[in-house]
Amino acid sequence: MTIRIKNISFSYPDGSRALHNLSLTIETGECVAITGHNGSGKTTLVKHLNGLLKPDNGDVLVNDSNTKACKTGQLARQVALLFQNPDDQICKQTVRDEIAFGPKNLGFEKDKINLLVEVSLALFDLVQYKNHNPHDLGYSERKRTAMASIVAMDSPVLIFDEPTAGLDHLEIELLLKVFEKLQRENKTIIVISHDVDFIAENMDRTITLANGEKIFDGPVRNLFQDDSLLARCGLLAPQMVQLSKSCKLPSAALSPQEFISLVQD
Amino acid sequence: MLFIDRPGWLHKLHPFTKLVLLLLSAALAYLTGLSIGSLSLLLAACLLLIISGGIFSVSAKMVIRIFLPLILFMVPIHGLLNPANTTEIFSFHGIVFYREGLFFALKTLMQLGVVISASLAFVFTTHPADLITAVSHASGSISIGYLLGFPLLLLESMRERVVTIQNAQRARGLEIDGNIFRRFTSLGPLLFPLLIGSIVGIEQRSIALEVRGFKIHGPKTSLRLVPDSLLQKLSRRLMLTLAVILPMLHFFR
Amino acid sequence: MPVIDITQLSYCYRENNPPVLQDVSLQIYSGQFVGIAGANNSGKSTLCYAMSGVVPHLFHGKFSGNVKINGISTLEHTVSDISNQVGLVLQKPDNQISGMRFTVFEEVALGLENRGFERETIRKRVSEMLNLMELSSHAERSPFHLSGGQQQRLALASVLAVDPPVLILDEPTTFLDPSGAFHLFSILQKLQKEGKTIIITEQRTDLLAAFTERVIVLQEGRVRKDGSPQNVLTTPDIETAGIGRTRYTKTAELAKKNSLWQTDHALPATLNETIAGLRIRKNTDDYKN
Amino acid sequence: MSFSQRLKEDFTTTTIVLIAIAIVINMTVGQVVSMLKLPIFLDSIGTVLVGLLAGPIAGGLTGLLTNLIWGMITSPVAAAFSPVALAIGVAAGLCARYGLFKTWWLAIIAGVIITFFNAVVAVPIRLYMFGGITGSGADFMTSYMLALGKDLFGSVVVTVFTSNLIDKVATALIAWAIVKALPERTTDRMPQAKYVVSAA
Repeated sequence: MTIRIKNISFSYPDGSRALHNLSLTIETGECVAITGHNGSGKTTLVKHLNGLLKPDNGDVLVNDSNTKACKTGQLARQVALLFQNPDDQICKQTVRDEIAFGPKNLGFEKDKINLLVEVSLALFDLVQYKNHNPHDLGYSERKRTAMASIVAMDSPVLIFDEPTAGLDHLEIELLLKVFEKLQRENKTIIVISHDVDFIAENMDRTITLANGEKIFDGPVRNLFQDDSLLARCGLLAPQMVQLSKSCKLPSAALSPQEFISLVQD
Repeated sequence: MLFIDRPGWLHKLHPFTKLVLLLLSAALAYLTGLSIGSLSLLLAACLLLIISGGIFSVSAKMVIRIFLPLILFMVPIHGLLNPANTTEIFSFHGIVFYREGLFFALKTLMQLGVVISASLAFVFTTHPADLITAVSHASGSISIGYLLGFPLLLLESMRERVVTIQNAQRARGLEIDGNIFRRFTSLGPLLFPLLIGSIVGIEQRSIALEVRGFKIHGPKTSLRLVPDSLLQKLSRRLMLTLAVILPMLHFFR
Repeated sequence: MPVIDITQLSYCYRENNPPVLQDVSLQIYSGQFVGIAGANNSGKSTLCYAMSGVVPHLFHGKFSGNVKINGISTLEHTVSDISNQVGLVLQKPDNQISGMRFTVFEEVALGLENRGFERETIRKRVSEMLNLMELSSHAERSPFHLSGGQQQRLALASVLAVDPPVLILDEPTTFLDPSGAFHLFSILQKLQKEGKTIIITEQRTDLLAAFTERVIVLQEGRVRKDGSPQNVLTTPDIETAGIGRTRYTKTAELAKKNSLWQTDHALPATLNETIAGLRIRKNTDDYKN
Repeated sequence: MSFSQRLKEDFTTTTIVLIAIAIVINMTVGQVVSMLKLPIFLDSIGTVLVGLLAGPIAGGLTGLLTNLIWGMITSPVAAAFSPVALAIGVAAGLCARYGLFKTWWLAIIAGVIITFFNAVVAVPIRLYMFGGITGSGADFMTSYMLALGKDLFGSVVVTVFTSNLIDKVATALIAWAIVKALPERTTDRMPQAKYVVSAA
């Protein structure tokens, strides 16, 4: 499942330019972070990956088929996209039904739906809430429900917009376990996030946007080491990078373990 | 918002003065049995109001938008089908137009013309914030200002939310086209997040209002000034009296 | 006398539900910058509500114990009265905009208008607030056209306009980006220096460690820990309470195992504490050899 | 007691915010309906919801203000029909109070009753202010009835009733479903929700 974006540009109907001449390729099984200012075009970009938006110029190829020729309904089988606010999608009266909504729309068989739902419930530690009204739960449980509903669609590519916002430490650990499982299944994970510490420790590659243009695409470390680049996209350096810099290490560490091995002789 | 920000004497009037003027013109047009001739005078007065208020071009566009469909339906339906029709005026390929129906349509359109142009003179020249301040002052209630202001302010972000919800559900495989039955079943997933989310959010919004002293008692002040004058107050009284007395004179004559 | 004095507070939202707060007693003193940490559903928001009178006045649950603000019991006063003493800022930026005013300037003025201040006083006070929150250039914009970070600072300006001595912020940074969160905290630090008491709930321990002087840990509605950030935020067992320790603490722990840590230094929670305690070469040239 | 005093005493902050939100809902739902190209308006769904959750006065106020605000931001014609919107809110509130929103099939009956209230107020406005014609698709119905030899009053009554029946029944059903789906902590705060929810 390769995603190829070729020279796409996109402007909203009101004339505001959101993406400009952007190209990139994401291969199967990659774990990619998309970073940038608010309004830099991150959300607009990921909406192109599942056909919610079609580029004005250029092409988006998902598994070699052009999104211009596909409906979002079909593309959802390939690319699942989770929006930031769970309350923008919760429409069912139990957590279980909410998670089953996506798989049902994709037309899966009943047994498969049940299996996917049960697995997702367990992954996000929601089994105890499966018959609850999602709106009776707290924000972070609703967020987990929304994430579970995307994972249950079993698509080869999963996109999460700000997955860690509003989660506590234990819930982020839970999310990391889910990411590990998805990686083992060779799924592609794309995360839009401001959480630099999370990105530094858990993502391989980052794509950085500013004013609708790609200003960086490469290993996470290279972005965080570059102060001028960080300033351009309005990011602070992760804790470990700040520590590395303060200790004047020749290259920035991304995790405590790495830091220790760098300072050891 | 229809409000147009430009200097003009109508803009400077107190919102209530313009509202009472609207009330008076509606009473005159509908309740005093004016003839076509007097109605055209009244209409001319409204036109004068709009031109001198500096809102002619915007009003003209709006009037065309409102009246074009009205005329298109009103003239043929009444001209051809009004039950009171008896006197033929002319026929066109065997379709006969009658005097009574056309006359009725003309009169209705003129009456509507008066009310709508007086309304436009109000909405184009009154900033909602001025109306809210005036209403809050007169009623002594901050709630009314909230009820008028909040919808105007929130409308845009709510419309954006509708689009976001639609995107979020389509990303989960929801189809928004197809046959009518299918489209009806898609209504729930699009409406429920919007409606339930908004209603659940009331809790937070009302807490935010309460902790800012929404219900505090005692005298209030206002940063925004809505100028009023004795002349305006007196003319409002006069116009109100006329709006009540003239229809009564007509009915009891 | 403490500014906020809570004794044996217990609360549940509905009669048969499990309690959200259990037997909470704590005192907060004037001028303190206090962080409250804990997992989701540990009772952080409810505690904020209890300290601002929202609980029990706007929720009709089961309330026992006592909350006093400057010696006045919250039970005996309305939320409006308490709002003169305590300003409350909530999690979602746009939910806090009143929706009654068309410009940022008038939005901040609302609380003052509602309390009958003179027009000139209002103008002066609002201008000060907008300066302080770095919102002056947005004074004439619609409050709904601001970014999340700006809206959160607007919410703060609006409650601060009436000059309450205590500010309570309930996870105000959840929907902000890191630079917005940092900005908010640095403004709060400024306010503390001006003498305000500040109480904030926050998931990010690096911010708590860098800015607050006292951290209270809630777990299942009870106070588990209360002390200086360095003491509280470095203990391993806060992780089971749903609080992630900073990367600095974890680095120091690893350094300790590898005897790269000065034994007389306690575990750190901030960058500077870490640098001070590490036993490593701190010069690029050293690494080139 | 003056109207504003009554507002203060009867209406909690929650009710005020509910009304304000419902007005925005009324004004945005049309966007969803037109997205799906459905033959209904649902533009009084917020009004009916307030009727169900907070009673007939709050419901009526929601309808009235919706159309007045519409008048200020789109076209003054909407404001002329504000009494109709008021009637819908009052009718919904009364139906809920008398238990007509307890089940889905009762909600359908409530929808028919709301259509009736709607017609009682809409017909005179349409007839005396607009001469029976409003410049919309429904005018075809009126002209058809006129062509069949009905008088203007009868034609307008039939037009108003038929063009609203499906819409108001759908509105009532959706409003019922929404109230059922609301979490308890929300319905607990709504003064009248018990008339709808308690039947479950």
